[in-house]
Amino acid sequence: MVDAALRTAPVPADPAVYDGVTITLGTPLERRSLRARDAKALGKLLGRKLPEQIGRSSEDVLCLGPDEWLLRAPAGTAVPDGAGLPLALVDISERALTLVLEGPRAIDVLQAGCPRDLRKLTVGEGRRTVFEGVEIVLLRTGEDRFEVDVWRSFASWLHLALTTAASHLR
Amino acid sequence: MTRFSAMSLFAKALGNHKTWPELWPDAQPKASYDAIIVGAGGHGLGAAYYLAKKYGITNVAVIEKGWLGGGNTGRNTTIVRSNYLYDESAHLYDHAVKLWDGLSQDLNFNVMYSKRGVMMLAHNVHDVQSFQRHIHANRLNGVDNEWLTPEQAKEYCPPLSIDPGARHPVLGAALQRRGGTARHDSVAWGYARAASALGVDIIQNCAVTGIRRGANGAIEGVETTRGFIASKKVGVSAAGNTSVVMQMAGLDFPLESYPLQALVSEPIKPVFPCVVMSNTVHAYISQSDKGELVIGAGTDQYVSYSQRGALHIVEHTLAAICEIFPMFRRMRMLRNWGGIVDVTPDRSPILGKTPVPGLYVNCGWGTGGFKATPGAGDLLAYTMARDEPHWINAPFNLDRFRNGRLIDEAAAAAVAH
Amino acid sequence: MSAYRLDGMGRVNRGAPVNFTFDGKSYQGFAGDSLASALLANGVSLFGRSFKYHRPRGLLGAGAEEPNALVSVDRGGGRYTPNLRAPAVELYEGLNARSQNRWPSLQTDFGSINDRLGRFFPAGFYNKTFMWPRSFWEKLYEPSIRRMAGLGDAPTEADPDTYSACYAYCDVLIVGAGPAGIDAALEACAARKHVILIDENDELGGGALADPALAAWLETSLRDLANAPNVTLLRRTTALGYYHDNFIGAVERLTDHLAQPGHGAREQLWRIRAGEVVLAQGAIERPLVFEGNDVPGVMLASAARTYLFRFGVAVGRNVAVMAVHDSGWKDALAMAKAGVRIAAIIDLRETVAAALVDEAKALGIRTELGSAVIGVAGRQAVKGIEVSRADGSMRQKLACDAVLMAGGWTPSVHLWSHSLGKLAWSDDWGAYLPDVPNENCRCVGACGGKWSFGSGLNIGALPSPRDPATFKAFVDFQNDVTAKDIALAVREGMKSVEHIKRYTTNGMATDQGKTSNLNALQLASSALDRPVQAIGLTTFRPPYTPQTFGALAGHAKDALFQPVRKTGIDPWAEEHGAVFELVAQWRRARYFPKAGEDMHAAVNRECLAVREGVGIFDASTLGKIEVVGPDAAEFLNRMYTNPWKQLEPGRCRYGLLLREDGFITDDGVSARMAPDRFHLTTTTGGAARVLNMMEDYLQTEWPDLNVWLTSTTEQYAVIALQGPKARDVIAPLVAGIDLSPEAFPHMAVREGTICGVPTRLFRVSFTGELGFEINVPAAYGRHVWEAVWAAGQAHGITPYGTETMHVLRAEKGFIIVGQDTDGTVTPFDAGLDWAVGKKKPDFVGKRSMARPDIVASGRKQLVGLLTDDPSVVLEEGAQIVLDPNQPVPMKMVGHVTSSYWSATLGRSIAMALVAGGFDRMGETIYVPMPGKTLTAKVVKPMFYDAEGSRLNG
Amino acid sequence: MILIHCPYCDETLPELEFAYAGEAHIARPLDPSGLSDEDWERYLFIRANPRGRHNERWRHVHGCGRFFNAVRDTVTDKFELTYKAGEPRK
Repeated sequence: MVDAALRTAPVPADPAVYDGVTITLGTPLERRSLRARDAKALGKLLGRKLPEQIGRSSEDVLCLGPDEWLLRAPAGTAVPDGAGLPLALVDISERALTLVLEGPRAIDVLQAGCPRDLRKLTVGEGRRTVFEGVEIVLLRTGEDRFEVDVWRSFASWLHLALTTAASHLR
Repeated sequence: MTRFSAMSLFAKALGNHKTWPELWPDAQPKASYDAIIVGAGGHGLGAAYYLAKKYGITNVAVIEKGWLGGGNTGRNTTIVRSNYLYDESAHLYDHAVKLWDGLSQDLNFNVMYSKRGVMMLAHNVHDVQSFQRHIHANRLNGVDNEWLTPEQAKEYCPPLSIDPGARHPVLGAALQRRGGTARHDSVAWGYARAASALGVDIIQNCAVTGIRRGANGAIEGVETTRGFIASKKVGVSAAGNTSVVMQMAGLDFPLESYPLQALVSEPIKPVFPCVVMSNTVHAYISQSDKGELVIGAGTDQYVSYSQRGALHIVEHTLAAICEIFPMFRRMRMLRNWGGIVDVTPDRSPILGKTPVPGLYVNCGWGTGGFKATPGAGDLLAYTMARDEPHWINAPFNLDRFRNGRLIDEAAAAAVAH
Repeated sequence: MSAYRLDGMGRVNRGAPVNFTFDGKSYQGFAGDSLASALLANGVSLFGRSFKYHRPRGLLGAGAEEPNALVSVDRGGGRYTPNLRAPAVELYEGLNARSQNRWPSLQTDFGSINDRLGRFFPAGFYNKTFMWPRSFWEKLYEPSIRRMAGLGDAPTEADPDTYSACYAYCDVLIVGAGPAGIDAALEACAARKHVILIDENDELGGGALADPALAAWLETSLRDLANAPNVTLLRRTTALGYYHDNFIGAVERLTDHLAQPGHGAREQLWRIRAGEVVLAQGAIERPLVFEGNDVPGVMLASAARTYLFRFGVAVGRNVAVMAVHDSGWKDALAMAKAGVRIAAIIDLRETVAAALVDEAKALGIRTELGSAVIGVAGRQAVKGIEVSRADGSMRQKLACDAVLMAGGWTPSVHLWSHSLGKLAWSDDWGAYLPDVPNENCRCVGACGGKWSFGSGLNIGALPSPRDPATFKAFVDFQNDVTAKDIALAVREGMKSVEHIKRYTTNGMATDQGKTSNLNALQLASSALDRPVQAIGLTTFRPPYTPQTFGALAGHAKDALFQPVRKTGIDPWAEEHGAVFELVAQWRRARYFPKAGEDMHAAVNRECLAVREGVGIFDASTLGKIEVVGPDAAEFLNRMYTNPWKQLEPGRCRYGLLLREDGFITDDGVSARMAPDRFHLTTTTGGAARVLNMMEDYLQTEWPDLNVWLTSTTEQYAVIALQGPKARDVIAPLVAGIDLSPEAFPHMAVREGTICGVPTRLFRVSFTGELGFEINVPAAYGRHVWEAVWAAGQAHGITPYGTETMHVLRAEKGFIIVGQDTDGTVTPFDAGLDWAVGKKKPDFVGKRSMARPDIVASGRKQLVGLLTDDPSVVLEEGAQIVLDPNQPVPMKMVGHVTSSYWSATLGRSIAMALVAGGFDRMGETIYVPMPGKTLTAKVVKPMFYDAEGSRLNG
Repeated sequence: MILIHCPYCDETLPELEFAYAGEAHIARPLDPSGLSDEDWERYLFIRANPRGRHNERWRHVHGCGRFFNAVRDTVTDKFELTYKAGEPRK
């Protein structure tokens, strides 16, 4: 595994702290786009049980679509490439980075630009959605904790948008 | 027709304006006409006027399902320009601009045509290349269009921000000085008045419910909510509703209808001397003679006849306007409305004959029909009178979608790669 | 204490005086005052000038309906707002308000000459004149018309404030916090629903604020709601529009009422999705139409009531009331009991409910039934009125200093109508009421017609013994639309209400007809002699009241307007002085000037560096798509013009993508990483479009294929290393890959590591030189870039940008989709027939290329151009003709698509689309420019190393 | 901003997550080369564009990513139903 000290990220490493919410750059993850018609076969290959309902997650795997899952595992986790099988595993570890929002007002900051009803996103669930037109994958990892995966080149914009929304909290 | 002038106004004023005649009498449908125009917008009324004035066909009816000028004519942002890229488009729109000039005198009705200049902003290297191509082509076509530096652009339009640090900095602009705006309602009313003075029947609240064709397939007339009206020539100029009308004649068309929104601000004292358009940030703006900032928004993404747009379209449009004109951020939106625009696959209009003998069509103007009003009217009239297209509208035929000779201005301005 | 402020009345805080200025004059009011109530309390009755005639105007109303009292408020530093309604401006310490549309002053306005000449400016006058002499229109007529128009002055500075936005969901949204709205909120709250209750005023309560009897109920109700966890109360929040599927836009004003705006957002846009919408917007009283009804001091009875009971301000010391509706009597009686002297109550009706008449008599109020006000004395303030019987008899003058109008009530059905809810005419109300809903929505209280103000008459104008064509009785106060204008419009053939509105501009002012539409309808109805229902109603348009562009734009300001996408290497380019250009959403380094270099010099240097040594280029923005699955090759074979099935793993191929209409939409080099895995590249701007197009075909047309698409654009940083020394530079850094030309030929791909980072190393070239494209995980892009940069120092490595990339590829005749093609160019037009699989039975776009016009001769074809004068660089976009001497309009045969100075060749080069270009090799074409005509020879678009020996070095 | 029911997610969601994709059930001909110019034009360009009931395609582009079909009234903009790609015209 490559020396993590050589990494660069487009958003500040220091947490942005506001009254009611803290916004932090998440740690690097092993990300894979998992695609297959047959969830069982894919699960078997990965040695994980895949959630079958869109939005549900288990064992670091989030179901994003009828034939699409997102693996978000600790960096360094070994993942097969599924060569030759009727499925697709693609390394997207560095395509996105994670912004973590924590605090009682985290949901308000996200609702500033996300048109979904976030009260309906229960702990453990996640969805692909948008924030003011920028695509994100949003996971609710706690009552007051959310993780936002956003493509690298949009991260600085999203970070500014979220911190601005946080600064507007009343 | 009572001639309009300062003198007649003065004279009528002394009589407390009690003796003004109707601008256009409300006609009852006759059994038959030499020609029928479906749709009493500026285009349709213009066609009727030119049929009577230039081509000697005065036994004409314009039938309108609602009130005249109530469609896109009365809902658009009234921009007039002709600095199009392709020869076909440049000739088409410049034909209209030539008629705009002097239209008030021709109609004896002031349509408030204001040659304020239309300035199109270039925000990136590709825009610059694309605009240069337009300017060179326009020059050789005899259409005025000139390049302005950012500083010249700001001088021409002081509210413009040319901050090089902007998200979409202004790298320059293409200016057509002959371009401008006109009072949309006045255009419809002016044509209606002048046309009926020449004998044209204007029949409002009369919806077409069917199109009758004879054994040979040729047009025999139209069924309407007020009975059958016979005519061997029917010209359809129904904008967003063209598909529906054409299907009555058994024709499927390469058209889709989308909601388009526009809005105005509260009126303020003169601050905006021209028209500014930006395709990159999707906004266009001018100031009306009432003092309102007139702003065009984008279309919604889905086919609809609801004339009802979404709020997020307005959000994006006003964000764009404020980005280019930061001083307007505290201005307030007064009124926001929607229209239905009919769009062809190449975003250029269809103007000419149809496979049905005696049936003519003028449609597919998308978001840009107002500027063509006099030209489209004249060319539809010519095509109906001669039963053959004028050389200017000949390229805008239906066949191009079969043979591939598309006129795709938008594609020519394709996004940079 | 001014004589107009009554002790012990109203809700203002007498303990908190507030100083403010109006037209430079200092006044004092109280916390809780509006600008309108505070000025009234100071005896000010003149607030503004009308739009057209510049007539002196006072307050008509006490709320959103106000058409007359518009002011500009300037807080300094760009915080300037025109056209604010005085009743809606909250007083704060230091408020600085100005009247509008007058010169030199509000009291003496030269513009009022228009009023004297008013008869020459009837509705639509501008259509009838200003046409001769023609030349005067642009120079004189139009500018003067425009100078007259407009109300407040335009802003001149950028707005320093920020704005905020949010989405909100609730079970029940209630618009309007009057008694009906509050009741609805309490009910929904008790049902455990999540409720949002919004009201445009600074205080919740609506009509209850002007009704002392409800004060106690209001206090407890609001306390209960405020304490309920499931209720959100929003004050100073205007529901501006009602959109599809119970989506309501609303704007909350956060700082305009504060003496110190502070740093927070000025306004917040609320985008609310509600399960049910309850509209409780109340009703607006109608003015009466009679001569002099616009003199300052003539106002709505309900407004006077509000000023008295909410603000403790009497609108006059001797007040006359002109009513055709019971509510006028009730307001008059309430005010009389509160100590305001009522000079008389005049009512057009011969009989009025005995209870009202008796109470009036008991209070010693003079009553005139079957009578009407036919004139008002005074110009800038009411001095008295003239009254006569309905038939014009018994004319008498009456002294008073204010006239209250009670013309009945118009339910506020604006939002209901936005939602496309149906309306039905009510003779009781003389107005339209909500009928069949189109959304899950109901109206309560007055706006639903479920409230009684008593009964009254529905009339267009009061009777007058004078000829209605000879005097001004105002219908739309702000736009100066009079009863005779409506009559004129009808006379001139305007029969549809929309025509009448547009011809007279009735209802088009900043109040959008809140007080004028119904009166205009009644007038049109009698002029046309048709029932009101038969005339129709103008459509209600959002917003309910004007809302700022800033609030509607929400967060999207400055850096938040739209994302600028940057690569991981972008900061390095910035540190090294790159000049950037914006391409699609990205910003890319265009060139890297050294001190004193312009773009031309920098690009020349960069080009030569690549040709002679080695250059480094950030290609990370190129779109990338990973295509994986057993049917990957089959899928690409159907999408692209050329064959893919036989491509060996480890090899690359140029792919050309068409739209189904046969025109080029994208291109790029793609590699087969494994039998079932491809690494596609697309253009920078095309990435999203191409992926969406491929998903569309895959999901919709070929769902049977076992292949999946994943965007990997941002997974990889891409470092292009180009030039004869490229291999020497990376050799020491690469592990696990044999870089020798034999083992790693042109158009091949290998996997290994570079400075310890895993890489997909492409041997490809967009420059015609030996080249590599180093793909590494994006987070390590900058690290690898700097390592290569360091290793390259010994070889004179040079960073280059998009401009140099463009020149180098043009020297080789490589196209840029979107520059050398424009969406109307086929592969054959572009000379790319070699990239079209002849044997393939089908691929996207193939059939369209067989259409008559596409196979016809004379199509524009991509060729090279060499100017006869090698020092002349043609302008990109310049048009090409065959006969330079023909008159305008000229016959153009094409245009220059790419044109550069080639430092390598020491001359200019160009590419162009020219009609029948392939058959014109060697011909001279002409490029007419302003003042001169340039000449060039048509050549093959290949200017350098035609045999490609350098590629394979 | 309309609400759209995604038949794959089985959720009713704001339009901003979706992309309109034109008229539905216009299948790409199996053998385009065998088509006349008229038939090819019909496939490429001719659209029903009805005033009323419209079969159309949407993509839940910022969600599950799937294209699906819908029946919507183009006058009221109200959806009658949405259904998965591949299901017969409804």
